[in-house]
Amino acid sequence: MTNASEPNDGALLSVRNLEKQFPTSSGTVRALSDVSFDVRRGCILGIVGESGSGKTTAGRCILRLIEPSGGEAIFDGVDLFKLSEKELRAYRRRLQIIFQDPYSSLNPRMRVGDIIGEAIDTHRLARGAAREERIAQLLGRVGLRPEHARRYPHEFSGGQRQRIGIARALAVEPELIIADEPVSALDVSVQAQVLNLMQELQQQLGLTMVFISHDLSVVEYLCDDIVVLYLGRIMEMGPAQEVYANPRHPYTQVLLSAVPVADPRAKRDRIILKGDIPSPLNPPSGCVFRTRCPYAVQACAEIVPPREDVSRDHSVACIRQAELAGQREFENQENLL
Amino acid sequence: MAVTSSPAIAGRPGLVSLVFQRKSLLIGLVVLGAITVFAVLAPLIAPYAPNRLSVVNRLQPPSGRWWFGTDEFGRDIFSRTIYAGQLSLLVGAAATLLAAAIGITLGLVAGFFRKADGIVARIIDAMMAFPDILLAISLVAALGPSLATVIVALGIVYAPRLARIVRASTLIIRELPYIEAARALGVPTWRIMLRHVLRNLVSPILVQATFIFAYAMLAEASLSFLGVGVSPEVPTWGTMIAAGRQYVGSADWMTLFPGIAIVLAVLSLQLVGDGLRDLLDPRLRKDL
Amino acid sequence: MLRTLRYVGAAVAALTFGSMQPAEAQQRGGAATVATIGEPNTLDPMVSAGDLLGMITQHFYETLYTFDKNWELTPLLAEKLPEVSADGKVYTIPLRQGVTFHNSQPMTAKDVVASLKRWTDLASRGKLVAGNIQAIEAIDDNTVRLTLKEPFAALTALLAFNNSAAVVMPADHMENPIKEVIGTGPYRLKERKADQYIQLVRFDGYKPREGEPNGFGGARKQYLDEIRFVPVPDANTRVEGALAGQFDYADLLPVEAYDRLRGQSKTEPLMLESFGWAMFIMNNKQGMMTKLDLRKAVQAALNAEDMLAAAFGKPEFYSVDGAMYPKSYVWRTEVGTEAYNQGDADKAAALAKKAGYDGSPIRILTSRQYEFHYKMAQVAAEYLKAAGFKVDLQVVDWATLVQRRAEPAVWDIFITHSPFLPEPALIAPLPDTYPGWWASETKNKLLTAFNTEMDQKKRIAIWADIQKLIYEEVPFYKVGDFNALTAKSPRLQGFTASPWPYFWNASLKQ
Amino acid sequence: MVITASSGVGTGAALALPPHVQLKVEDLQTYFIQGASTVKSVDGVSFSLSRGQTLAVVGESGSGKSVTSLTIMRLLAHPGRIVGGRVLYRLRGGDVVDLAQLPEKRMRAIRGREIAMIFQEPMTSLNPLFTVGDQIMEMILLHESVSRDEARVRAKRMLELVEIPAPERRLDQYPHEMSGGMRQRVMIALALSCNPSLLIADEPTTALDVTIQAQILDLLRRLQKEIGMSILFITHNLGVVAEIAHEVVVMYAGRVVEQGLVLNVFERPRHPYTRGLLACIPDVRRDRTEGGGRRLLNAIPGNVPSALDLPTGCAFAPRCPLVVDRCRELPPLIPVSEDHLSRCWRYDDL
Amino acid sequence: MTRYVIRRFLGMIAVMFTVVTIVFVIVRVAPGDPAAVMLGPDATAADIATLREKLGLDRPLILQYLYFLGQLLRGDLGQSIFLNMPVLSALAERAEPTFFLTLFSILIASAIALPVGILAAYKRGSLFDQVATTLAMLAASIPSFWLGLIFIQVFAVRFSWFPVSGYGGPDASFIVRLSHLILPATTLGIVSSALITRFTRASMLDVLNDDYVRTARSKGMGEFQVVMKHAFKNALIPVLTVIGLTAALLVSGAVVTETVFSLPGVGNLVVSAVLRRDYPVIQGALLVIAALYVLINFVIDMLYLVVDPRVRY
Repeated sequence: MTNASEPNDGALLSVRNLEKQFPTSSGTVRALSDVSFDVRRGCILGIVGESGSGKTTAGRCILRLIEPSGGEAIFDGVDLFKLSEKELRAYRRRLQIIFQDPYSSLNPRMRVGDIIGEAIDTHRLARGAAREERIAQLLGRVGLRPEHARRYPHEFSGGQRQRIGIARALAVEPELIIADEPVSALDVSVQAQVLNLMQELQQQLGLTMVFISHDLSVVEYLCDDIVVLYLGRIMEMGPAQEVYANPRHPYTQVLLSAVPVADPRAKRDRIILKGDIPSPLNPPSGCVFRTRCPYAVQACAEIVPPREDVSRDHSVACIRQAELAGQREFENQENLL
Repeated sequence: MAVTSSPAIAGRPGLVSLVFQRKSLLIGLVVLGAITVFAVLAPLIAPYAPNRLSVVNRLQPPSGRWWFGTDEFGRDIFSRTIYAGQLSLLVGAAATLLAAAIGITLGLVAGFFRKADGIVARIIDAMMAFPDILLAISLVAALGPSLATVIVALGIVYAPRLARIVRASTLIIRELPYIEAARALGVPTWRIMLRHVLRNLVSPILVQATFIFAYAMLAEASLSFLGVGVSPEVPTWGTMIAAGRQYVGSADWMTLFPGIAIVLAVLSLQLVGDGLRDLLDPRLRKDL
Repeated sequence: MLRTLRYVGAAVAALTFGSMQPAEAQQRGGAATVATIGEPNTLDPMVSAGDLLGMITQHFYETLYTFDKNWELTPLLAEKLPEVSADGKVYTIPLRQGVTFHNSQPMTAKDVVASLKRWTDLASRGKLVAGNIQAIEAIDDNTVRLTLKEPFAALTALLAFNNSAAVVMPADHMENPIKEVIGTGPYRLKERKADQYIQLVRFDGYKPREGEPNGFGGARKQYLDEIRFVPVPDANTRVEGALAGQFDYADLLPVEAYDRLRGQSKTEPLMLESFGWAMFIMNNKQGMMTKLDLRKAVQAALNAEDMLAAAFGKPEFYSVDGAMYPKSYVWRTEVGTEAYNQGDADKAAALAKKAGYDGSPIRILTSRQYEFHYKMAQVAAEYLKAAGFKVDLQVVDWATLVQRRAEPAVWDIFITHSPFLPEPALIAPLPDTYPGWWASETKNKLLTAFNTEMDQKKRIAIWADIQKLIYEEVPFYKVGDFNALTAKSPRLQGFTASPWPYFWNASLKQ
Repeated sequence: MVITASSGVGTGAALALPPHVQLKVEDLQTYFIQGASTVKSVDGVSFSLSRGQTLAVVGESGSGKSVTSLTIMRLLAHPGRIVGGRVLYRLRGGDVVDLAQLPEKRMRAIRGREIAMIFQEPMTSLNPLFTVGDQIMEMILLHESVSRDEARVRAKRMLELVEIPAPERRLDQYPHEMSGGMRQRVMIALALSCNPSLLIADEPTTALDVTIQAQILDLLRRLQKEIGMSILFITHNLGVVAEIAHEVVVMYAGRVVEQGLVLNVFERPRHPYTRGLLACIPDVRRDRTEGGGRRLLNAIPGNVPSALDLPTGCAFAPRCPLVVDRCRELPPLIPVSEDHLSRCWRYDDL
Repeated sequence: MTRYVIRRFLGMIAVMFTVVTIVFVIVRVAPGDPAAVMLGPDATAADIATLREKLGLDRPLILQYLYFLGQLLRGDLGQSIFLNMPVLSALAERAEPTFFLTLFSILIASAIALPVGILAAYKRGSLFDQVATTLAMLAASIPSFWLGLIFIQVFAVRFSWFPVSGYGGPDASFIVRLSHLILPATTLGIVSSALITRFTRASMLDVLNDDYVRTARSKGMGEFQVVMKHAFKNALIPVLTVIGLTAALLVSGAVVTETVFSLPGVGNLVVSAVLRRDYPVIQGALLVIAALYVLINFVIDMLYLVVDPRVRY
């Protein structure tokens, strides 16, 4: 994780100054502004944020499923955003995506074998018996049985469907997988199975992964690095452990404190935010979080806070972060006393 | 209200039993099948040649000899009704196929390519602004009346309906994750259109095509009735009613039987269409 | 568009006028609704020879002469019958005085001269005499003189016809198309709503001739306040409207409706016997029908009785008669009619073989405007098929038929019909110029003799030869005679059935 | 517990509840019967909710938790129907009625006034064609004989109560002009506008972002403290249960598998399903090694069973790590300690 | 809101323009020379050439098209060949019966369809629902001209309750003219009620499952109020669209029905024009009717502003 504007050597993917605007009937939505981060090879980067934060858009832009409005995404030394449609097709093999909705992400009219097979066919990875074998192998890898290839998606439960989606992504042996809320539509008891599968695969195959989620505990558990988005801007990013242990941005703090913990005795020093997320059509000036920030001051409305490094690989976009950190330090000491 | 929130209904009953569960679909299929069989086998079934004149026997009421009576030329209305079924069904089917060919192509193109969409969607909208019969009449007037032009005109008239449905569905499907997944895999656009989009449109297209079939048959009858359709000596149910119009009140059977034939054919098609919609639309099936 | 074929409107002699005299005194007032077979495309009786147009316009436009109940010439706007010079070239026509147009202007000789000139320019029948006219001039305000280059016996009859009619219009309203309908008739146009109605109201400035009504002539009484012509193109709707009492008179109904109309309280059928005859005209100029044997083959193949039965239903509505005139006419003869109504497929096939018939289809042109044409065509097609012919039945609208029949290359047979004309020389397919183009030396010789011969008995003899020739050369095929059915309300009194029904003299019982 | 006079329509005379109990559900059975297929969505559910307390019903999809809440409100959609059991409810006046037996007309008087409900989807639960004010006033006017002006004043006060800024202006706004969190507040204001004794909250925060969820939970807690209504809280989120509820009922495949005080159940779950649920939520303290390495989560194997195709005996048996032969036989709800029940033969092994 | 209105308005103009182009294409597709058709069989080649020049038929298609557009912009729909009057006046003369026929048909159709559709949806699966659904389908299967013929036989001829045909005489009072409309309007109304019934039912079914309906019930509201106030008002929005568009499309039904009942309306005019080869009238009628449809569509869009606050926003 780095804030350098140059691509990081250890990064498989470096996103720089990603911008995305959507024209809508009632104006332009700034879905992403100046988003830069690195995804380290073999690591899992978590992108967290609430609805409207742009986390899903970011994932789609990297894969060019949505055309970005600006910036670059250097994947293994090549800017994906500059590739022609044809060149991109070859790169598609190396980057894959897993979707949130296990229902709409599988074509209901195709057999599971064909869904996975399509990936194999498109990149001419295997034919005939080899192809079938490969499908069986992939199904086995995600915990399904070979005979499932003949069935249609609707014959499976949500968790099983998500496994099929993972098998499809794995079929082309990608290096990077973008997982867009892969477990949030699943029942709690099934979520853990899929999370386990994903991290097993990640470890076994040495995959690099971008994990997009609104579930902070899942991200904390799964990810090595974390990017916190709010209204299309990065609020804070850094190694997951550090950010969770020592959140420096007021928004990160709020977010973490808002997560309900399944422990009735847990201490809840919750910061309740006022108001709602502003409309991305008309985002606040300066710091986009200032309208809800308990620590906002006049200056927050005037300048877009720059990213400041607070430690190695940990950066925060808050003009008051140092000041607030000092205060907290003081309070903590007081508490200790 | 999602009552049984279990997403996967275990086991899928076979198609046949699904059909049998839907009485109306079954009735529709049986009636439609019977009409088709009668029409196709008309040469075997018809007691008389459809054009055989027998002037001495003109305008005979239905009897054991002429089940549906005879027309003003003494032709057997029963024989003519089943022969007319051939052409009425042919016009309906051919117009539907043509409408489907045009409509699906336009709809897919419009739904898939944003640039083409502006123009195609506008043309679809504009075509929909013409009442079907009126547009058909005008087209037939422009092309000259004949069996072929009626088919072409009706094909053109109903194409926008399919195009609109295909376009709307394509616009929705295009945004679905499984399309994104295919794009992420690098599947070429044309294959996405055929494999992912069109294949998922089979049900709505089939359902709509059934209705268009029904409408096209009604429209053909209307055109023939107005005297701007198929030429009057060609027996279709429409031309038979048109010919019988002069004898309403004196030889009602001339209009009655072809009229019943139309109603039955159109009704059975609608039953089938409705039944298919029930059967194929998973949203409705879930509620059942 | 609905131009009919009753060419020269002359007399349907078999029709009897005045058979229905009112039982009680006629009442003034009321509006009569007349269902017509369609909408005329103009209200100018000069520009079209349509019967429908004539039937409507005769109520507001008048001619100099007309016909009485015996189909004799009788003056209308003229004071009396014309004085014809000894050489038969100069007609002096005295005009009635005190006649005013609907715009209150008096009618003068100037108007008549202008109208006649317009007629010779525009009207198809006017054009017939146009070339023969030396001069049309007003001698004084009330006298018009018409000078011919050659004598022409039919002139007065032409002046008397009510379609393609020599009507009198104001001299300052001569535009074509007419802008304003201004005539001299007993009724004037109040409003025309195309496809809805043509509303006529009593013209209060009308001065009827003295005396009693006599056919189209004599006094014209204005009992009705209004006459409304309602276009009802669908024949069955006319029947139903009549049954429901919606129409006081319904023109030209399908004969099948006769039984439905009988014994009804709101309407009663009127039968016009021997209304006309139907014919299949063969193309004598181009194509396969130029072969006499093939024409004879068609003649042999056809069964007129079945064709008539299919077209007109019950035998009381038609007669299977090969003669060119029905029994009541002096021209009646049965010479040659053994070739009529054969329906002999074998003979036809043999003749076709002899003619070297190559199996190409006979193109029969017909229209559904006249349902009976179409029905006859269908029956004919079956008989021709039975004789081994191929048939291409081309069903078009009447306007198209009229257009196409002028093209010798595109048809072999077309179907039409005609009323019985008092003068056989006027029968449509006799001249060379009529589509069909029957031009044989024998025919020309006979026809010239017939036209120049003044002795009636000799003419009858020549006519028999012509009829014989028609059966020998088969320029056309006569299918048979038919009656016409109309219906009137019992309320309508003083009405006289006629091919061009008129509603002056008629009244409504209230 | 045993009530003898349960003849037909329950009235206060025949029915009784312990004084602190607001709602008592007894052996409730709600089936969806269509043709030959019967879905036992709620199959013998019993629990009771004390006045001023919050009871959470927790479960996954198909567990029957939402159907339970709709059954209590008698808002079941066709073809669902109550085939057995009682829903005893204490009216404001103190009378106890069996909601399962109550005629529809009387039930209508209870809905909204005695028992109010809020739903999962704040975006769709309000009628888009009426102003927020109209919708709240409609509720007040329906149950109380007040004038429109009074109703409007009350509605405004309700909006203030749920901390909606500029309530006067908001009254005249339409739902689509508000965010999801705001709409859920409106729903709460609407639900509480007739001072109900029981609020049924059916997954009220599921569709909301965490920061908004925190606001709503906070609001509900505060309102309960102020107004004192009982809350029946339906959720699938154990974290939310831990935050808001006093007691919890864990449902699985239409049946209650465990119930008790939140503290007890969370601290020592006595049913393998509950234990599994608690264990499979990622928790870094547990699931990560000292060095930051990840351990696999304690996943529950298998899938949530289909309601059409339930195993006989314990429905959880096919996924249960502790399964024994006896599990083919349906265990009853066994009291494992005071105020703590478990439907597991092996509750003691946990 | 202004933006919505402007967008819809521009959309309407664009569709209108496309409609005009389509009509131009259709009429140009017509084989044969319009000039020759207009002048009839007796015309000389010189006459035809003169008329071609006058009509601009000798010019390149694109110029003809521009000329056609120019004419339209001046509100000139051309001259009827048969009727010798401007097409616009011919259409205007026939507007009244068509307008009232459409209006009454829609009223009759709605009067049947709305209650039946609502009740069928509410009692989904019941006997009533099945009967209503089947009847609606039956109504949609009956050719309108056939039903019209039957109605004429029964109600006009046999019972003489209503006039057989036409639109009354020149002095016919409004009431009399209305009496001419009852049978045709009923015919059309029954046939078009099918679509509206089915649509109302479907749309009610959608709405009845909506969360806010459940909310209304949870308030303790009576079923009638729930259905009519909360459900129906929402279902009405799409139903309104269908009613409006059905009204526009009824002109199509009117083509047949007006012919059967000899009503002197626009539909009848079109059929006559086709038979009379009166191309300017066909063209004009197509344009006006399509424009009407587009306009009704626009009006419905504007109605949304009133009915649906979401659009206003």
